[in-house]
Amino acid sequence: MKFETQLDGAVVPVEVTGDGSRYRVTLGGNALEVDARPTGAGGWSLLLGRASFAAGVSEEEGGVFVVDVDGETYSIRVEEETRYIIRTRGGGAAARGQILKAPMPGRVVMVEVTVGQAVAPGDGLVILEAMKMENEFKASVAGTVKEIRVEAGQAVNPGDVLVVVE
Amino acid sequence: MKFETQLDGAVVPVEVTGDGSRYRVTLGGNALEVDARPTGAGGWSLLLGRASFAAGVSEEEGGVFVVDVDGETYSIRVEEETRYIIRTRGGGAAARGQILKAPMPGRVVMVEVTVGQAVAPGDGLVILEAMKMENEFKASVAGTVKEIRVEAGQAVNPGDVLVVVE
Amino acid sequence: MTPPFSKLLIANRGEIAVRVIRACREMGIATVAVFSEADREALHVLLADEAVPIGPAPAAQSYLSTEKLIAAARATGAQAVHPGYGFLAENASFADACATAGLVFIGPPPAAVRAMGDKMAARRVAASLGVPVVPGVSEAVTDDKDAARIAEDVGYPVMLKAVMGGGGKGMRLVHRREDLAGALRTARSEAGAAFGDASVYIERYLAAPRHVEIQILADAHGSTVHLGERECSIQRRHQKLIEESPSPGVDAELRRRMGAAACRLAAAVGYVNAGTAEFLVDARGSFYFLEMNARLQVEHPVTELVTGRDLVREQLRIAAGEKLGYGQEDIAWSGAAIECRINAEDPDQGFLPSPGRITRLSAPAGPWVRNDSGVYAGYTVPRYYDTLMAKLIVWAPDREAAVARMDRALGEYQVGGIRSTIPVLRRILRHPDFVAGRLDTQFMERLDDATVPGRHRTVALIAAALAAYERAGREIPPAPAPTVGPWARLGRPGSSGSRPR
Amino acid sequence: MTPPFSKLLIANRGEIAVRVIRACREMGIATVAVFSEADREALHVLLADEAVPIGPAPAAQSYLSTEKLIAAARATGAQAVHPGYGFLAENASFADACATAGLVFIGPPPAAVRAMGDKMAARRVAASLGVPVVPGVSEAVTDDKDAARIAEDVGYPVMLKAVMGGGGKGMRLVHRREDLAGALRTARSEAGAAFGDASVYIERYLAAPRHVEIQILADAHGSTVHLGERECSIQRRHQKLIEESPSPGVDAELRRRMGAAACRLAAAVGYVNAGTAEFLVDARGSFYFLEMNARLQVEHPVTELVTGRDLVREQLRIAAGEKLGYGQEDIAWSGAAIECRINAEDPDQGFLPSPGRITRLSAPAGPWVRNDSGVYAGYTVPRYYDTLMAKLIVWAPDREAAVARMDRALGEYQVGGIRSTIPVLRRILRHPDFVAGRLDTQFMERLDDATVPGRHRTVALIAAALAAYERAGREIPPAPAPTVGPWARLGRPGSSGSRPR
Repeated sequence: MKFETQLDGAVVPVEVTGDGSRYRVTLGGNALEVDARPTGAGGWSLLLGRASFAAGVSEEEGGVFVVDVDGETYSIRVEEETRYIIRTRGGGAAARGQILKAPMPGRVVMVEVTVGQAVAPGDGLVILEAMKMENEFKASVAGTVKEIRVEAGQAVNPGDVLVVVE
Repeated sequence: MKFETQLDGAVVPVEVTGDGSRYRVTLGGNALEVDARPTGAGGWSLLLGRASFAAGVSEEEGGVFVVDVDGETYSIRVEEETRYIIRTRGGGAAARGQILKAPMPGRVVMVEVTVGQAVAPGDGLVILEAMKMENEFKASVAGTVKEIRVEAGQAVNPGDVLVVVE
Repeated sequence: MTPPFSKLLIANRGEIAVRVIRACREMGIATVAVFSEADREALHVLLADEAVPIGPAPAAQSYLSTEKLIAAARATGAQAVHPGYGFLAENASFADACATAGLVFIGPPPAAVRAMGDKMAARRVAASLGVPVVPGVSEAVTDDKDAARIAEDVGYPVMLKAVMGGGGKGMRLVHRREDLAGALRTARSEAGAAFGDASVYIERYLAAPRHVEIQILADAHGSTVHLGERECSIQRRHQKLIEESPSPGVDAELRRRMGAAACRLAAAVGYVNAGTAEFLVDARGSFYFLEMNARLQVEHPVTELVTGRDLVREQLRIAAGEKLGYGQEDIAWSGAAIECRINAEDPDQGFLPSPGRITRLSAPAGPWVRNDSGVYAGYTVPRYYDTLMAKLIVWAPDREAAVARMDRALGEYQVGGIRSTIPVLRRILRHPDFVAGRLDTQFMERLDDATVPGRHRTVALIAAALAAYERAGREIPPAPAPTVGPWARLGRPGSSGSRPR
Repeated sequence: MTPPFSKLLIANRGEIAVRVIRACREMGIATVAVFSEADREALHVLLADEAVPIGPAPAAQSYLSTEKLIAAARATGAQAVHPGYGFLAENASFADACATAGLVFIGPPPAAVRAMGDKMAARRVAASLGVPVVPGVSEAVTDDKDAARIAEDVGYPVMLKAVMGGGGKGMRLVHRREDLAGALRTARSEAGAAFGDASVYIERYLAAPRHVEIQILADAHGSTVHLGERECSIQRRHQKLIEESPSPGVDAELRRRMGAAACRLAAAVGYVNAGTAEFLVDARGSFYFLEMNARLQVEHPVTELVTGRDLVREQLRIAAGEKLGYGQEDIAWSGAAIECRINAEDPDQGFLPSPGRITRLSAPAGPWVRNDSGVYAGYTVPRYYDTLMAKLIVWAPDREAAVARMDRALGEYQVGGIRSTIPVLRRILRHPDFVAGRLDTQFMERLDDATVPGRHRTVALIAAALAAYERAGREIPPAPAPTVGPWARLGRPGSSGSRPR
């Protein structure tokens, strides 16, 4: 099975074959024999040759796998290759706007923009409060605020759309 | 739902009603309101009134629930009441013999009896080795060895019948 | 040992409530937890002997409700209340209310809390005792013209601070005189919102100082001792991330002088129980009193591990009226201890809070590793409270060995399902300045500039791909979005429910 | 610090392999784990830098195979081998093989291992140095008539012991002269089967002695120190369950005398590295040398916690030829430490081994609690090796506080899916004799006589019933056995798939 993995902007093709505990993983052209055993609750014991790693893998929304290994954390988007091709071709002309979603549960402290307002990258859009911390979310593109779907004081859940910039 | 619970030979009727997190548990005639929440992997947080307990519950074979609470461990057989009645009536004339089963995976070190041999309670039947320890299993009844299903050196799994005494 | 109380209520949650419960259990004191609607399954509820609901999730309606806390203590027959840190720990009115209700408040007398809660008053006490303070004014500045004159006297850059402040709110660094008026405005506004008192004062800004604090213990019979210092310079936005004891920048003589200053301050305000005097230490080893924290600190375990003294136990003994039973000459320090704060924050996204369910939790263990945690596998970290999940503390005979041990322990720590500060803590531990003990409050800015490539990218990619592969073998994936055109109908390996090879 | 080795192989498994890996990681030494087919998912494999398979599950074909271990060390470029305890730890031939292969064996020189492996020879060395031994003969008894005469001289009851013995095999207590011949027969037979040498010797039996051992460290430059004693009297069938340091039955003077005796013994046989001299101490405080264990002991952590010295680190330094760097006068003891062995055994069924999958694991934590574990949630404890899963160790300033802390920690420990010794450990901790420090090797027999009703029967019944209720709500139960007659068709609440109310 072929995947495209995305980590920090780099796209790396990875092919996995095998079964049970013995896998062959081809990564950027290099084939590796991997002895991998699930150890419960998303834990994996990996032997790459003799090198041993205990990795924790959690799946997040959107096919993102968060991997903890030796005190480091990696967020990796993994897509089956065909889907990746479809998505990137189909969405080749991806809207250049920004759909700001809540990345965590929280409460809206302030909406810093109004509909129709022009924004530049880095302009504050919304301040969300969670866990006693206020966090400002900024525009990543230049454009015009098309929609504001929340108001101050409102509780939001992860994935809720807050502001749409076109 | 009505259960019969068996702990150390005592049979206690327990009725449970309720839903989600609030239960009414009637135990030996006393009704208790219990706020119970599963905390994952068999863990339960119980509030009996204000008294708080963190219990771990594991189900074993034969409807036995092993409960860990505050450093103590209880093995409790829980049967739905009707089943209990059926079993105890149906099996009222339970055979007075003994079917010795392996309680753990291990290896037979020695069979200490032969078919047809008379045994008294406390007589050794089989020695099993597991985890570098030898463990002797003894006759719990007086009778005659009817069957021997294993031999020295053989590996056994939990529940395997070793010896039948009639 | 006869327990000093038969039953105690903990007016807090999270790891500190668990810490207090453990101390009580070891002393034979029954414990009462309180919990908001968001905390029914919190660890402190599971571990306490009794647990009392005190209302809705927002702290203002539960953990900050004096009325509900006192009612819970009365209903359960508790004799004493431990406030932990945060919430009502330094609220003199709460301490008063406890006293009125006949409950022993585990903390200093209300008068001492009040004396130390007003930062200006505390500054004046310090100055009167000959304890150095950061140059600046010892009164709130109300007039902008006065402020401008004072700032010139003190010398730019200056720091504006809230009189009733704490935790960085109402603080503003001002580099140039033309920015002063605007900074005064926002600092007053923040202070007013956060503390109900908009007063601010002006202090000279010390560039890259160390933040060093002294732990003191004072009994009700006039004995006060200090337990040495904690180095707390590793901060991000005034939030401490790593603390240690001893400080690599404090020698025995400086420890003696700072300790004596802290004890003088405590004695002057009639302080009783555990408290902490915060200081800034500049590059030349001069120290300046900042404020006194009238409570147990988050980072108290590093002091416990180098002194062998259980600070929560000492708090309870002192509050019950017992004598310390030892003097300054009995306090000895051994080895080095470091604490790392494991917060539910995503260091890759500007430390964004990361509440949610912990799907996997593997805590480090082994020799001289202590984990003071308020969470467990399967627990959902609520979005209502602060991000501190656990404190990882290690001890070793010297700092080099302690750093190595902490590095080892962080490597074993895994929190899945939500994000944590573990990766950034490990980066700090391995930074040459940290290893060398070159610590100051600007450290985190230097760290942010350092690009650190991950060492295990390939392993992570393999693990992610294997997890995706096994998942594809278990599940029929959802169909692709219908808008993407003819490709959608073409080869969809993985959709048959069996694993493609 | 420069690491003494760049890479080390651990010829062991379980918690001790994990312990050594942690020490190596903190010292900057790369680690190589070895694993049998039963141990691919064992914790030591997960934590090591490299892992090498060495064969089938039975230890004789894997962990006891000198050939495979040496091959694994060579293949990975390891420079040193740590044998842990058990397996090949006291096998002089393995130490020889390591030396031949150019590998540093982390342990004493083979000659010292051989000298101490022969219990008779060790007895003779002790006697020659003026170290008291239990009255008896210092040679194997081959002739039954000699045996009878010696037993009369020594005085009944006498103990028969295997010359090459250990772990209780080949031991027989003989109360009356008419039982001697039979006991000799079975002791010889057991000794022959267990150690390949049927020789036994006779010793006076001490009633209810304490089992106390002295930890020593000796470098290759002639320095030998002792790190005080460990009290190991809480045993069942010669298997230690709880150990502590200091011993409540040893004062500073006795510690000094026993420590000096242990150091003399070590020096006499050219001992280098960590070792332990075992003694019996009778009710009058007289001590008798039993044997020298030429390895790290399971219970080494209690010594670590009261001395602040990392024994595994010291082993590695010594093996690399480093000097101790301190003398006896630098060894100080602080507080009290206790260790409990968390074994996969069912104390309610005669300590029957309980291998299997750990479905739930909640380990205690918090102040001064150390958990040295070889298992994790989801791990399957294999049936091939010993039952030790983890060691729970606590430290406190005094024994009373340490007992209270251990009791608290055991209350937090939960192992689900298999049985553990936790409940019996807690019963021991609460026994008046244990609390008072009245310990001897007969303690467990007194405990077995004490009936201890559970304190939480009602809670346990409720929890079990709730679990059954929730399970019934989730599943269609299997039909009752078909043989029970007409009742089978009648009311079967719970079979509809929805929960009956």
